[in-house]
Amino acid sequence: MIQFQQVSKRYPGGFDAVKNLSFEIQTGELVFLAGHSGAGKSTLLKLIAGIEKPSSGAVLVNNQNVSRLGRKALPYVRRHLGLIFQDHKILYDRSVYDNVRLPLDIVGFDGREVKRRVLAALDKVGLSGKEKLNPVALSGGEQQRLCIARAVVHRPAILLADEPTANLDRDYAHDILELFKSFHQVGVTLVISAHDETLMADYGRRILRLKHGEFTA
Amino acid sequence: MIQFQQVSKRYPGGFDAVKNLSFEIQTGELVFLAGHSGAGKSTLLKLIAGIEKPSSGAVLVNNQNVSRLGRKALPYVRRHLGLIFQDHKILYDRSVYDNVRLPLDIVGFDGREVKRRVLAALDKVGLSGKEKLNPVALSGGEQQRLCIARAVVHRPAILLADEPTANLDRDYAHDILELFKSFHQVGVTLVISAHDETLMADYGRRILRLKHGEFTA
Amino acid sequence: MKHWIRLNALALQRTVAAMVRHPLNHGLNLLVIAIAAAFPFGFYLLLSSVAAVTAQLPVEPQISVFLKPAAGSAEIGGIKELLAQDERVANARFVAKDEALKDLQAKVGSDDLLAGLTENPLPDAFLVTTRSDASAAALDALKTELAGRPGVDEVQLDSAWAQRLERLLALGRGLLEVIVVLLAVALALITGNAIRMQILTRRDEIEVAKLIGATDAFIRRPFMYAAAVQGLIGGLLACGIVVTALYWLNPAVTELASAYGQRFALHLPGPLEIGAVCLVTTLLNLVGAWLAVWRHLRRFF
Amino acid sequence: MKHWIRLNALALQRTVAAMVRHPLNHGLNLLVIAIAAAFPFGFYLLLSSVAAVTAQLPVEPQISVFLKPAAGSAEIGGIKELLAQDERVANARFVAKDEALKDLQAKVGSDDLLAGLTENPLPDAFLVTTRSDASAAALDALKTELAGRPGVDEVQLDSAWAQRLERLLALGRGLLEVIVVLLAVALALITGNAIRMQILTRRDEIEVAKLIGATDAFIRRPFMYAAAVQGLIGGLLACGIVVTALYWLNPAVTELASAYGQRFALHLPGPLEIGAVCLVTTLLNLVGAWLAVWRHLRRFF
Ligand SMILES: Nc1ncnc2c1ncn2[C@@H]1O[C@H](COP(=O)(O)OP(=O)(O)OP(=O)(O)O)[C@@H](O)[C@H]1O
Ligand SMILES: Nc1ncnc2c1ncn2[C@@H]1O[C@H](COP(=O)(O)OP(=O)(O)OP(=O)(O)O)[C@@H](O)[C@H]1O
Ligand SMILES: [Mg+2]
Ligand SMILES: [Mg+2]
Repeated sequence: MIQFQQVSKRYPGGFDAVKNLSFEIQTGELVFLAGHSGAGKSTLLKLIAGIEKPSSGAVLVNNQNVSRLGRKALPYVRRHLGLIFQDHKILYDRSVYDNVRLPLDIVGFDGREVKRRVLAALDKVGLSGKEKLNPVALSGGEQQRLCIARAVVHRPAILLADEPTANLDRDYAHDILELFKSFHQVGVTLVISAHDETLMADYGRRILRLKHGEFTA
Repeated sequence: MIQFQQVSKRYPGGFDAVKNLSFEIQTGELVFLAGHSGAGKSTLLKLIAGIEKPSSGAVLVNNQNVSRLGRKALPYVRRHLGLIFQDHKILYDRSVYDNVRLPLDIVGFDGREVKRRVLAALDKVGLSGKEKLNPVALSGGEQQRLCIARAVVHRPAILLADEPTANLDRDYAHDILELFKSFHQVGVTLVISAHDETLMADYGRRILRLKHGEFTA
Repeated sequence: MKHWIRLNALALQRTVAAMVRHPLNHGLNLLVIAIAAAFPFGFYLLLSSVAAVTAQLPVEPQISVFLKPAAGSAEIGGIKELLAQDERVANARFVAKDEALKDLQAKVGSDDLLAGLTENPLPDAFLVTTRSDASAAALDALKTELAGRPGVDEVQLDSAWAQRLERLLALGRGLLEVIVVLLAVALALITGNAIRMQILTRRDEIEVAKLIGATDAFIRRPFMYAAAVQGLIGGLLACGIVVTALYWLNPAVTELASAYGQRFALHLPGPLEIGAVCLVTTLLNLVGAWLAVWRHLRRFF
Repeated sequence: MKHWIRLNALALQRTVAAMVRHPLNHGLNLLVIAIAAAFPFGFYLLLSSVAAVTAQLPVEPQISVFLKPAAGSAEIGGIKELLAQDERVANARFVAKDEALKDLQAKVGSDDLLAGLTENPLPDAFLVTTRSDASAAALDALKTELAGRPGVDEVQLDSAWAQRLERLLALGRGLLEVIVVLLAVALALITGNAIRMQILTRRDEIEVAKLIGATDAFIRRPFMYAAAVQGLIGGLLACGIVVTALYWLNPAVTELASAYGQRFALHLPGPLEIGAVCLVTTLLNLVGAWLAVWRHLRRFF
């Protein structure tokens, strides 16, 4: 599903965030991404989504070389992804409901289907009843759950989550990880970054450990 | 230093985020604020900074009733505070250096002093050498440390930190808490919210535990 | 196809909703666009009104043939026949001296100075309009020929009047060009600015949409609709301003013109002209929007 | 105080730096402001040029006294004396018939139609300008009195010409008012928009600054400087546009006027007028900026 072939990423300043990484993630796998702050976790996820282009090597998603795709083709690849950003990227000029419906609008779902899916997604993350609020009225943790709802509402084949539990207390974090597990069980491929290894340990899945842009054992 | 007198906060939607809280924080205290997501931690910190006004009761900072201060007076109170926001509020249109200097510009420090203080603050949070970068070039954890640098650069008497370690791995989190401890030692009053109680336990200070807007034992 | 229509309907619906939600900001923008469009349009109408009047005036070189007071009807008839046959002549008109006096009075503006005249001092004359393609040499030959006829007192080749009018109109057209260029630039910039402002207020939305799989067309669509609506309403408002101004000006202009013995009023714009103005403002807006969105989208993958 | 100066110097310095950093955006804004300001200014100069010419023309009611061809020098002298003494008369000028013919020829534009004249058909005349404060009844009495004098053929009370000119000028002034109002509105909106756009690009900065203790004055300062600089440069550019346009128009206008026997050129703006334009654009910009910042700041505590 996702394949890195000797991928390096050097940012404009000259800093190598990711160094010569090669690995493969199978369809339906659940992979954790661990590492210290600045290890390159976000960079790796951005490379998968085509938000950053590798300086060398190739990133394949569904056997398509993401880094080679043009402006026209890239959006259609991204529609198969669900992205949870570390900095949330919530839109504060519209309601919770309208934030979550965005991926459906882009694809062009019709009205009734949109409503059904959005409410279902909000329910899954424990935000039902808050759909009419403005996101500023949500607490930090609620905002993080809103991001998760937006990432899963269009039922993506791949879910990339960048520190989805950073702002959540342990109970909620476990709820969210259980939710991710349920996605895993219906065949979604998941890559989840987190700095809290204790959470990952509880789930005992494959863990990719990054240190200064390289894998450690 | 900080005094809550039967403070309640009802948000426009009718939700009571904080219910009838009374407590006092002495000058030079280090207080942790714990509680589940949505418990009212951020609301409590915003009430101290005058960003939200209480629906009833009084919030006193330095014996001034913050909720009664007008547009003219409030800025001068805020200059004694250092604020770390849960959503960072970093400015992406300027360098790391210019982000950190903002509080000094507002007060009107002169050039050399500005430079000295900014570099010292960046050094304290482990960002020296990155001052010329744009904040987008920082990882999530680095951005969080940038926020801390901005909050302490003007040496506030009170530091209000909303989940300052959410995006940090354990090692960095401890470094930051050590930094806060050093502020505590020079007499700064600190209120730090966090959902990770294990961190607080390590430091064994006073902990205010919130649950649905009320204190629990 | 159905999907594409739904996407477009949604975009249009949101555009209108946004306008209704922020009536002040959008209204002010529309007003600026309308004002910028009203000026060249109004000036164009003014010029075309004047041009319509001057079209009735001779623009081709004219020859005045003044007859001797003693010229009899036989001589006059001879000249008339000659002029009717000559291929260099487009049109010849006999102006009796009474008619000439009336013309002169109208030209001078009132009967002030001529009131002292006891008898008509003007001669009978032929006013000959030559073909506009006749060469200067041919006209000179015609002049000499006419001067030799019996009963003719003097022949004048007169193209000064025509030249002056031409110059005046050319000046007006030059001015129109300057105004049109200046205000077209201003209009493009203003509409571009309005769209840039909308982009700024929605830059987060654009970024997120791009990141989660929106095509450039999807992002561009609402801005294009906003621009089209803005251009159309702006154009209509511009026409409204112009029509109001003309209604307000016309009585004064008519009165003034009639004082000079002219029947003249400024044209009101016809549906074709209104359509053209709306088309131009809409197109300018669309171009501005396209450029603004393009400039913004370039930054993202 | 020193502190205040430092804050202001910093704000100004950043304003200029921002302009230099985004020359295109700021340049385009300046151009729009300049164009909007250039129109009323140019039209005002045009009108004041015309007004200067018309000031030389008689605006007071005029009486024309046409003499009989047979009137002798004694009779003429008598009338002259009478007119010199009459207190209703501001000025009386004797126009010999040769002079009158020359005037008429100049008015008609060329010697076309008059060329056929064998002798001067015009009478001698007095052109009498009355005091502008004389009542209509007094003028009528004067007219009757003059008509009774020996040697006088006809007396005409003529204020039509003056009225017409007055009307033309009034029309021009009315038009100027409309243009000034329209473009002042446009200018205020455009500058307000420019500032609103700057606010939008810096809304995050404003929010953060407000949260960490900036006063409203601190936040407003850079926008006010930007507005002032923008207004000043916009005003200067507007003057530049107008001067260029006048330089370009003036030869044609002069040539045209001289063809009609008039000496006339459009005034170039003086330093005082340029200063006034810059002052107005700067003030308008400052007001627009103040309003835009105020509207934005209201949202925050
Ligand atoms: N756009 C950029 N330009 C330059 N350097 C960058 C850019 N983005 C990231 N970096 C650098 O690359 C390194 C890795 O960044 P990345 O965001 O991948 O870290 P991370 O593992 O996600 O850390 P965190 O846990 O703090 O989010 C960091 O040191 C950062 O400074
Ligand atoms: N502006 C607002 N309008 C309406 N409701 C609000 C507003 N801000 C917060 N709330 C509500 O108040 C409750 C408490 O919010 P608060 O941000 O204080 O929680 P928190 O303890 O900081 O949670 P977290 O750990 O998730 O950040 C939440 O349920 C939230 O929905
Ligand atoms: Mg990261
Ligand atoms: Mg919070």
